Amino acid sequence: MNGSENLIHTFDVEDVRADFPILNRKINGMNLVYLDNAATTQKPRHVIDALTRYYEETNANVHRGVHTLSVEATDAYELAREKVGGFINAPRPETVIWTRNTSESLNLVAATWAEEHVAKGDNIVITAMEHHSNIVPWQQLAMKKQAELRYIPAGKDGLLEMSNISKIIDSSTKIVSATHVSNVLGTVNPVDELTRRAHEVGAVMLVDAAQSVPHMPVDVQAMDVDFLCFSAHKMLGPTGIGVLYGKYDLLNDMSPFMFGGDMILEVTYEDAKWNDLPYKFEAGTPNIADAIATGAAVDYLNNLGMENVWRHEQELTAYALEQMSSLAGLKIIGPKDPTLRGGVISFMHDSIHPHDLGTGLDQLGIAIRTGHHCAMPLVRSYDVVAAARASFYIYNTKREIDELVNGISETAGYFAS
Amino acid sequence: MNGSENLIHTFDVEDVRADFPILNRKINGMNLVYLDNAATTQKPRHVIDALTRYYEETNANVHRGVHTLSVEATDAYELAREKVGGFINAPRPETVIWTRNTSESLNLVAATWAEEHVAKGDNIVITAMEHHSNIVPWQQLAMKKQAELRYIPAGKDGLLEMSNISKIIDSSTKIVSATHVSNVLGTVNPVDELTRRAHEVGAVMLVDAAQSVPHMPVDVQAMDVDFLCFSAHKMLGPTGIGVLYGKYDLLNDMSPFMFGGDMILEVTYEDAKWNDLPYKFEAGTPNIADAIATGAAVDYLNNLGMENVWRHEQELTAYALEQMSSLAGLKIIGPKDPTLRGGVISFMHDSIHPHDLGTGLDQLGIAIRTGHHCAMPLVRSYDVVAAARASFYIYNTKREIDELVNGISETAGYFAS
Amino acid sequence: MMGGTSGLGDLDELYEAIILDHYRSPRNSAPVDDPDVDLEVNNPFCGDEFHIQLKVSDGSVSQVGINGRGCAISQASASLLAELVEGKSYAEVKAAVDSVRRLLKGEEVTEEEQDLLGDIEALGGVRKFPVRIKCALLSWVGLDDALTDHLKK
Amino acid sequence: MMGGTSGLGDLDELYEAIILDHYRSPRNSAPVDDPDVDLEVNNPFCGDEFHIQLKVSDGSVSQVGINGRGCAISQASASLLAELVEGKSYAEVKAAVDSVRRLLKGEEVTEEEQDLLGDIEALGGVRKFPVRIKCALLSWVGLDDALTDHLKK
Ligand SMILES: Cc1ncc(COP(=O)(O)O)c(C=O)c1O
Ligand SMILES: Cc1ncc(COP(=O)(O)O)c(C=O)c1O
Repeated sequence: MNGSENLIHTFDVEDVRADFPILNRKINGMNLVYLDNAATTQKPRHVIDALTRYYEETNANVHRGVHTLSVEATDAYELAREKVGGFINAPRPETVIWTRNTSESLNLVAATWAEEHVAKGDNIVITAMEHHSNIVPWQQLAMKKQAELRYIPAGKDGLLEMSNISKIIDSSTKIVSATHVSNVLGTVNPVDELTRRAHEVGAVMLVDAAQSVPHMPVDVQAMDVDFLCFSAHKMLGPTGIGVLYGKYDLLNDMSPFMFGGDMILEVTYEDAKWNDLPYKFEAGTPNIADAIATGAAVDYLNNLGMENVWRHEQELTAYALEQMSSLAGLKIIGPKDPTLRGGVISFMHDSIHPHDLGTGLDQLGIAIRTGHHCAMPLVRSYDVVAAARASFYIYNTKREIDELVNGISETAGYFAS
Repeated sequence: MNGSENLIHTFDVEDVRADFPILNRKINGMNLVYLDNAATTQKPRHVIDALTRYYEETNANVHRGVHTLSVEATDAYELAREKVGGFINAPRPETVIWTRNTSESLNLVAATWAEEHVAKGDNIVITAMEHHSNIVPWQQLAMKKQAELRYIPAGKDGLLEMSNISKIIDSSTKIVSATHVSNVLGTVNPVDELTRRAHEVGAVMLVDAAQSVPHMPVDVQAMDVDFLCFSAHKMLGPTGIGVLYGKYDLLNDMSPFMFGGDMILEVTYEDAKWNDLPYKFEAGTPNIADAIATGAAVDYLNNLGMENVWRHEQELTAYALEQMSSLAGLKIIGPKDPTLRGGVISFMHDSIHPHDLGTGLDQLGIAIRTGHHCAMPLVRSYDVVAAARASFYIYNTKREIDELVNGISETAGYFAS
Repeated sequence: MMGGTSGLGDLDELYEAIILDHYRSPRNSAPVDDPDVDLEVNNPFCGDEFHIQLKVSDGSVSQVGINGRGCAISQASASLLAELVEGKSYAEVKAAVDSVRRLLKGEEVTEEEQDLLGDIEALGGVRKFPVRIKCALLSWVGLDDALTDHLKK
Repeated sequence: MMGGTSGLGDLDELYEAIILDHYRSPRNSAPVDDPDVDLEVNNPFCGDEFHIQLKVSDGSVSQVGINGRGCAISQASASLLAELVEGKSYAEVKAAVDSVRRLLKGEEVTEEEQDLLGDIEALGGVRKFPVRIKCALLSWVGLDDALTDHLKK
């Protein structure tokens, strides 16, 4: 953010809420308070309509079709790619590969780039606060290649311990893969510093942006990352579609991930030639409708302004941390300073198991997530096996945070009585 | 079909057409005549509504969520799996794995089961009429493993040459992978015979059912196939979702394909344990909405009755073959006998390139596909590099076939004059 | 205030008084010396973990010790289990596991079985909270597997 | 009847008389003996394949031979290309390729360029049929690459 701060328009949350049909739902007779946004976000009418319109007016298979519907579908599909590319400031649309979700994007890089570049004795560096999807592909690859998997540790303050990174990331490091924002602690990680260090030793830098691209301005060129992964369903878009961004030359040199359909230029009974980027990585009929709807999600977010989205969540997070810390028996994990974190707050209660708390809050219409949040090693490092998590997005309000806080104390009261 | 033939209700095509909003579209001022169904089918209101309803009322991430929306979403997602399982008579719902499309299903089997079971000197058998997605994964695997890729040849009559299969499929064969219905020739292949022979030599049998499951009753238990692959978008369902069916014990013994999210039971910093079927093969947030909409597509088809769907297409195909064979200069490839084929007709015109024909027909609102249909080696074996293809589905009528036939002769007239 | 005001009222169906009592004061939680059956059961998704120990002799369970951590439902269920199985024959334990499974799935349970289950019937409230069924079943399924294993030896 | 009745009328915009003429009677299709530039271009998606041969001397194209198979647009375009480049200098050919690219993309083309292109302007109808642009460009892009390669030698 720069000096023109006061020129930036912010949005009216009530207007935003009116765009989300699901917010009219009653849960156990109560208004829905949806605080499970780190798992998946809700969808505005604009995105739902994009899907409906596609299927009602344009649906056809893309590429190579000579008929009007196919041409229109192809144009819409490729326009969506351009929109997503613009959203993260990708230098060219071909660097945006559609996948199913963040997990597939990560697996793709592990199975192609890393499969070819990581050898015995090399190491792969991740952090102690990764989602399983950014741990297990690397564990498996490391075992297969007899490479080492190294973790950048996280302190009890919820921050990465950066002091040792020049020892952890060394001349045998081939790839550094780190989450931009932790889905458990909310921590915003210093990925720029990691990227600089990775490049210093000639390693590539992958950023798991599943929890950042939806919430803050992200510029892949400014960050200079080599790969970036995220999911549409966590940013107002549909389920079933995600993105892998990669630098052009890297992607261009990589082997394909899957074979068939659009990724092929030419086939004989003996052999095949690959198509150009981005198609080389898109085997078979793509998820056309959901790509187009993802373009609509990006339009919606651009219209709000990502600076504003981020500011809104920062405000909510600061307010929530303040209100929640007044609750007896509640322990919040992750950074205390709200400016160091995104809108994700994980917590434990002295005397209520997260599961019981989740059931109690659900009775009040409040949706939070409980469990290990697909980050078992991290959650266990806090000596618990499960935590409760509230996570915010553009349609959440301070009033809803008040309801959460009241709900926690009511539920605590129920079990204490 | 059995003796109760005359008890089977058939459906009213005009009623069916009324369920498909896109059929109201004008293309270049003319009514849309959609004959590109082998590429992808159109979607009925019922399926579009299932998507809308999901996003408006139920959307949440599935599994492990304790709140109401998550429970409802999980139930709907798993109910859709049961519906699809029932549709192909899978013995249990866990044998139905959600993928992105047929191509991914095929790649999954090649990258896991075949990767582990095919060794140097073994062979893999496919047919000369496979889609690229069922050729290239096997070519690549064969190269990597120094295994042999064998083709069951196809005759000029458009039928597989079965006389030699006991030599082609031999004791070194590990897997036989064949398309049930050819997307170019329309041929319905004798997969039962192939399955018997494959099992005789201890090989597994995979059926690419992309062009059969949408069009005819398919019973995986009666067929006794080991794997079966298909795409929702070719059977009234949304883009971005497909199915891999596999026998329980085979799937259970296979390694995972991708890592992360739901496919994991337990992770430590050192290692991971896999979840049970079907989740072992579903990494990351699944395509929840499209799975549910696929369930709606299955409901729609069940309501029509797959026997009726098949009969409708057989009638159209017989009629089209008859009408088209009266056109001068037109050559139809594939079996002459309409009872040996599904509703896919590929053809070439003496004096018009398929591309020009496609553009001409598009001017008349008629959507056909032109090109190599992702089956280059097969199309080339007819000494052409491209063909035109008309393919039918439940909403097509004889009147539309008349329009196609008139359109071809008008376009021919245009270029001849 | 036991679910007094507001929307928490329905919680009473899940957390019956008996459940909360067992949750707060688990029965038979002391470790068993030199156990014949000794197993860990867990549900990594919710983080429930229990350690089940049995001493068995002459075809019946003579001593039980169960402890661990988990939500109110899984803890209460484990405690109810510990209370029930002590002194029961293998056949009776197997029958009880079967009855509990059917109870939780909402299937029919005979009057005779109800008598056998006693307080355990309180777990039936979980039927209205389907995600919690796994919590209630965890220790029962574990016990079943452990006994089956033990009998094979 | 040249697009007389019905919906085919608009086809005339794509298939102008000049295009159909070149399609039916391709120019310079005879093979070139001992060519200096000899290449195959193809678009596997539509199955268009052309064989382009050039004899060059003193910085200009002295002889051209193009033949192959493809749709009316790609064939006419190749024939128009063959007609244009004969006798032209490398620089003129390069400039023509550039003009054609811009013409097909709907960008501005100067009057001077129009004069140079002559009949080729008839290809401009393809702009209303975006999927066919690749057909029209195929031989031009191939020629461009081939000349660039040749000049490097
Ligand atoms: C026989 C056959 N196999 C495989 C495929 C690939 O299907 P998808 O593009 O949905 O992966 C197709 C579709 O074109 C097909 O017709
Ligand atoms: C940081 C992070 N990485 C990866 C993922 C996996 O995303 P998906 O489930 O969409 O593949 C998630 C989502 O839970 C996440 O929060």
